[in-house]
Amino acid sequence: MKFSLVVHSSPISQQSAATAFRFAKTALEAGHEIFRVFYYGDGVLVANSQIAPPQDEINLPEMWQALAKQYDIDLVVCIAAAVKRGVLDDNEAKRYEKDAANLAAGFELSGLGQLAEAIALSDRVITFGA
Amino acid sequence: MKFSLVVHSSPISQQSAATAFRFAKTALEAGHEIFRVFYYGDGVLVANSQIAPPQDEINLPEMWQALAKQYDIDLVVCIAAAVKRGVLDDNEAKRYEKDAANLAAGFELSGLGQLAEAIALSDRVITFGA
Amino acid sequence: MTLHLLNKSPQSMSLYSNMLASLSDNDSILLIEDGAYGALSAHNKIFKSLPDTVSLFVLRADTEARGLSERVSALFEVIDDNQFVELTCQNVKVVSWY
Amino acid sequence: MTLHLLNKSPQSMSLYSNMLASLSDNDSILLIEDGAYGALSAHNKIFKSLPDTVSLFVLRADTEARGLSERVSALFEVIDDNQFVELTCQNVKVVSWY
Amino acid sequence: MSDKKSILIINQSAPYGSNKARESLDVALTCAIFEMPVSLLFIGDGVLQLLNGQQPEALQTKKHEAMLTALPMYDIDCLYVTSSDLKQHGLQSEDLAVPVKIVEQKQIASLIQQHDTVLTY
Amino acid sequence: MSDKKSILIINQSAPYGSNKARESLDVALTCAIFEMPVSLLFIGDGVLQLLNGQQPEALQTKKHEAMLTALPMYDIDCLYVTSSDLKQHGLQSEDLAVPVKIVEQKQIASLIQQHDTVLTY
Repeated sequence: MKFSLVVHSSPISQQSAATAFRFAKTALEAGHEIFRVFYYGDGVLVANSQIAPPQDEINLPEMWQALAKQYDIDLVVCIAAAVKRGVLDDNEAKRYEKDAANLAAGFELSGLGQLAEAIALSDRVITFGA
Repeated sequence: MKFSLVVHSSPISQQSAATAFRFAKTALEAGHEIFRVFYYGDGVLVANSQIAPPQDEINLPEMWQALAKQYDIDLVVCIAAAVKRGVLDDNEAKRYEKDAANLAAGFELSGLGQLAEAIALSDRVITFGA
Repeated sequence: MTLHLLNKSPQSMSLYSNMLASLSDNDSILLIEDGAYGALSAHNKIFKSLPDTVSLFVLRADTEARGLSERVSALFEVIDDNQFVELTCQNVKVVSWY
Repeated sequence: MTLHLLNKSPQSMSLYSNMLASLSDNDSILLIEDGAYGALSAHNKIFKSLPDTVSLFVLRADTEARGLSERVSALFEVIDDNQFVELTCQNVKVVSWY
Repeated sequence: MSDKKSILIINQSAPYGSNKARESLDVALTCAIFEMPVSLLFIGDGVLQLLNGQQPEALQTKKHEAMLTALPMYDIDCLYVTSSDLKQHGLQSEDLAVPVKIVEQKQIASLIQQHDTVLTY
Repeated sequence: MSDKKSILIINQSAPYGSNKARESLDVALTCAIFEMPVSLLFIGDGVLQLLNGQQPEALQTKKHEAMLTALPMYDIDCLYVTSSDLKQHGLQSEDLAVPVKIVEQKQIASLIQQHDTVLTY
């Protein structure tokens, strides 16, 4: 089965962002495909490379990065939602005259069209919201 | 009257962060004092210098910076909440081995003790939550 | 004398019932943000059993934004941001329900 | 056949009533996160009027975290993450209520 | 795109208090641009998005009503509202900023069945 | 600090689903460290924080129950719960992880009156 996930929730403030990760990992280990994870709204914060979670707490940015590497998943961060919330790649950092990019490795900024495409090309789209 | 405000809400996702600003501005213009604004939870995102709101939308980081400058208000960002959410000053950036600080000018990272002190020293403490 | 600030629509029933259970005589309620929808006449029943000593307010910026200007129940006084600040002075503490 | 995912406690009454109004025969409900509290027996009445064809599930990780392991109503089947994935395959679409 | 899946977007959030209502319209417009058929269903507090006479100038934010009136330009003209949710807030069709189809609550299930993908906001 | 104001923290949130419950305890501990008298009131879904038998290992998050049992070490021992909210979830005092004072809903107003500052989570 080909899944895409939409993650609306902050990786820090709501459990829902962690549930999305557990779902993705379980589905992949069961042999399913994750076509794309689309981070929207406060969900985009997971791609802020400045995040430093306490040692003894869940580190969703790193967990998604490792999972994406192992299974070659597309981690797409909504560009409009990200720019508003201060998550910038090199292009956007330049465009908005900020000192440095802070998009974490493994994530990609792109438009809502990537969500439309994910809906079109996946068997199931599952929203994790808060 | 000496006020302190506690802002729990994201400057992007919830109106409540904007209400807090309107309250502060109105109170100051009426001659009251704002002893401290304490940003907690998702409220800390207002201090991310990477934020680039669309031109035609409200820009709360800049608005707070200008207000704090004009009236000399203490804008304190909860350090534990900020570090988890990727808002770092120079010290924290160094401690967590991140490339650069991204705490916006005019804001200061500090501990929850600053909230306790604000409660102790203010006539009114008003929470803006979401 | 406490000012109760509430910022969610009446859909958050338990938030409203917790607030109502927390009122003392001479307290005030100010509905802000999505709380402004609570000032629609259709929701009058929420506030009907309150004693006369409890005052009900709703914030003008929020009623205007939401298209409620002509739709606010007579139970409520519509106040501006300055009066919001004054209310927080007149009451000895402020409790936020969100 | 639709799987309805719900992640809030029964305090969000209108979320539950919207979900219940959206059910077709043979749909399934899976309570996750704070939704797991909906599986406490005290909340059975929410689900009582459902047809027998609607199946009720609750996620194990969430019942365990919240101290609900011994407190889940018999109306619900407790499932693990693998079964969660299977449910999303068996149903043709998934609607999230949050 | 290999497929034209139909999308139902269920709106349960009031405008302004959070940005969920805005996000849902941004998704609706994008899917429409990709020529996917989009229907919008407003239930619960979602019906409050449709109220006419919105004047959000003091909030320095975009007028939600104006975004809704732009939907037909993107060929989004299937807007559904439940009568019970209008009634709950004491609203009638004259109170609404855009033309909508008023449906009974029991028709929500058929709307979900008739669309390929359901998104909620 | 020039003043020892008493603080009432009203908890309305369940644990784990959001981090409000955690944030409230962090504030409670800090105020206690600054020698401000702190009382905690659990209402609505807040009472669910107190349930015993929590095992959040699969969520990779701290056990909320353990944080609650640490409160007396910080001289926070005024925990209040409303009987109606316990009853709503079918809970009794045996279900709770820590000793609490069970109060009637109408006593909430007096608790607010008795404290200098009220915070809500």
